[in-house]
Amino acid sequence: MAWTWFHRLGSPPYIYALAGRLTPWFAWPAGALIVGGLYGGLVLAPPDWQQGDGFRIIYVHAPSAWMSLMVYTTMAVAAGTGLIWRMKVAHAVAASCAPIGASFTFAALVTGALWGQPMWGTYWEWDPRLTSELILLFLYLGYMGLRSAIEDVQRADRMSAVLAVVGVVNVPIIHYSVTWWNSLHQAPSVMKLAKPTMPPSMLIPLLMMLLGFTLFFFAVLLVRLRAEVLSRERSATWIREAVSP
Amino acid sequence: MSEYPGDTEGATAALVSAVSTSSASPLDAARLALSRDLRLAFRKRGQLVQPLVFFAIVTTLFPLAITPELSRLRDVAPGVLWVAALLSSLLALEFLFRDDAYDGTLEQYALSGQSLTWLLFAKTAAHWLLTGLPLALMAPLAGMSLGVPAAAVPGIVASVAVGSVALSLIGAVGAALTLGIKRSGALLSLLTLPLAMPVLIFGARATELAIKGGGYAAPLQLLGALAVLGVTLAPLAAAAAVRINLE
Amino acid sequence: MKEFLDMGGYAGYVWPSYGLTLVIVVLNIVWARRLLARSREEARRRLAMRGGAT
Amino acid sequence: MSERSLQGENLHLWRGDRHVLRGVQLSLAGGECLQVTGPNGTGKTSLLRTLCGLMYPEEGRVLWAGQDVRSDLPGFHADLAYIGHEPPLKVDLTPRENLYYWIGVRRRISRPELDDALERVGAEQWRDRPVRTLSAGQKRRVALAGLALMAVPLWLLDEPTTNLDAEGQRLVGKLIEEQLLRGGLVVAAIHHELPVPGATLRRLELAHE
Repeated sequence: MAWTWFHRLGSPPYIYALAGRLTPWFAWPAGALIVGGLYGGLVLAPPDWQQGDGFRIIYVHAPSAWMSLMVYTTMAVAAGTGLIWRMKVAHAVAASCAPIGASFTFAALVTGALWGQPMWGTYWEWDPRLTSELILLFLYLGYMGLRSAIEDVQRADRMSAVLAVVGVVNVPIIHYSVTWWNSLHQAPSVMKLAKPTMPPSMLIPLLMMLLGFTLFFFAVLLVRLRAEVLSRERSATWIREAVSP
Repeated sequence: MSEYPGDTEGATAALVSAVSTSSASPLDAARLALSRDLRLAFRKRGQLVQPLVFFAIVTTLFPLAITPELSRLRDVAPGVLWVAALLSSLLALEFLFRDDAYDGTLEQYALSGQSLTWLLFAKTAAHWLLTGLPLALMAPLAGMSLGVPAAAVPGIVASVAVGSVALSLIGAVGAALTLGIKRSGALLSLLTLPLAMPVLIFGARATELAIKGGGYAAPLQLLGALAVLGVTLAPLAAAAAVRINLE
Repeated sequence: MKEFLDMGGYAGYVWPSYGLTLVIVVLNIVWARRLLARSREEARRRLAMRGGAT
Repeated sequence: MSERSLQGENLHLWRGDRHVLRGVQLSLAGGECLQVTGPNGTGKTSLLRTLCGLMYPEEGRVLWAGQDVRSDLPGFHADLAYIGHEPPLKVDLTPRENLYYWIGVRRRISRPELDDALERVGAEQWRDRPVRTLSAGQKRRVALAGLALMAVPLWLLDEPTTNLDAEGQRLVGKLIEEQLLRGGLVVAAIHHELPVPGATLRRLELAHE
């Protein structure tokens, strides 16, 4: 049956075991890529002709910003899956995503501000990218707030799933409107990411960081997923095996 | 026992025909859901005017906080009007579904055989008629007190009227999501305001252009697009949330 | 080395950015592991309770 | 047209950590009434809400006329009336207005039809007073009028006799009896005996774990 894999993915004991086995396969490559990317970005890459060494913030800002969006999308897809197929494991994935995404959105905001000071001469500029990032942080906080306000886990799962899906529809609208708004009020931003002209010595570390952060997300997600799956389960038999020291 | 449409000795067959021939059309159902909310609102007029009074108070705060000079107020008027409108429409949201959830009306809607999405859309329409439309009519008055020229009135009315459609719809989703939660006011704002930011951006821009005497068609069309998108998606999400709440 | 740490005069912006990101990365690891430990603890407690009841 | 029947197959429902319904089986044909009994907290209300499709059982399914109700929920809902603990009435509207909106959303009703139903439950004296001024028993009577007006084959009633005096309880019995005579089905969660003839009455006893 073609659908067996799908049903197996919905089975908590299977997922719990699988997530445990897979974690190192994501964690170690993530660590290696990030260390390599850091070395490449901080040491090997030449200073930018315009921004000097200040541009090196890109190697932490861009991956954080990428995480903020990617994690939100993953969360919404998982939430939608959970809503449509009433799949508990999918809700557990969505629940695991939010704190990770929120923390990296925060990192993207602060590193963006730190980058802004030397470039713009002010920490906060109502730049469309940073403004969107700020609104995205509010979306994450709303999601987490709703989840924590509802006692019953299953109801919290389903309610927050609706919010995640509504949010993901809004993210492009928010981004578009903020860009539109910004274009009316000031000159285009100086902060340009991933210029096509970027030489390989600059680009390769950036790609390594992006991939490393992505793998890191999945590693953390898998650990959190095991916890969430465990807290949603009532069937004693497999849990006894899972938690026996 | 004549009140039963199918109440004759021969029972089942008559019952079947009675049920299948007399069910209400979706349009009737929506009309009734809407007029019920309007009637209830007019029974409790106090709650009806609260958002409007709130709107008036907030717009009064700004001259006191910034300056009484009309020429300077005129520059911030679009922002003031839109932030005030956003907050006022938020104020009325907490009650949008609360009473209905409490007295079992939502449950009966969900079990009525009619589309819950459609009935909630009707409820949201009632909410807009009771808050969005009055706000749109009041916004020019508030604008005048901020030094807005009379020529800007049509633009302000149009933009607030269209924008508040989107606000009501977004708010309906937020209100449905926070249904089962006690003291949900702050959470409701946290959920709703980020989603409402595009409306604020386009609405304030349309108002600004109207005040400056420019063509405000472009932002108004964008507002309209948001409203259309809201009409198609928001009731679906609200219905999903209400169903989960009834579980 | 000193030149590297100076980051062409941008040290005050570059290093805090890297530092904060590092902190976030580490916190994510710590939080996730703590969450897993806590829910395993919780599951064990629930099992013990149920075992005691029957 | 298939036979009118309601079946619950192996219904399991969890609420948080509680296993509320544990493999409930039931089957009911036209003209039959099922009386669901059991102490508080044994899942009577949950069973009714599961049967009408508000709650999703973790396992098992509900069949209406041989069809899984999930395959056509609106169609199933058009066939059923569910009255919960509290009569679904707006306190700021009168009984007449309440029924006009509540029932009108489901089916077309005429004014005389509506007034007849209210008269039947003894409401003609107070049908134009706001519901907030009515007693609990009077509200229950308005709900009964609504139930009759819906004209649907399946009734799911949660404690239909609460707050009613002896005459009101007889009225509930009479309404149920008529519903059964028409070939309708009734599931009632109730503490005491339903005042209907025993021949058509079946029982389901729910108990604690």
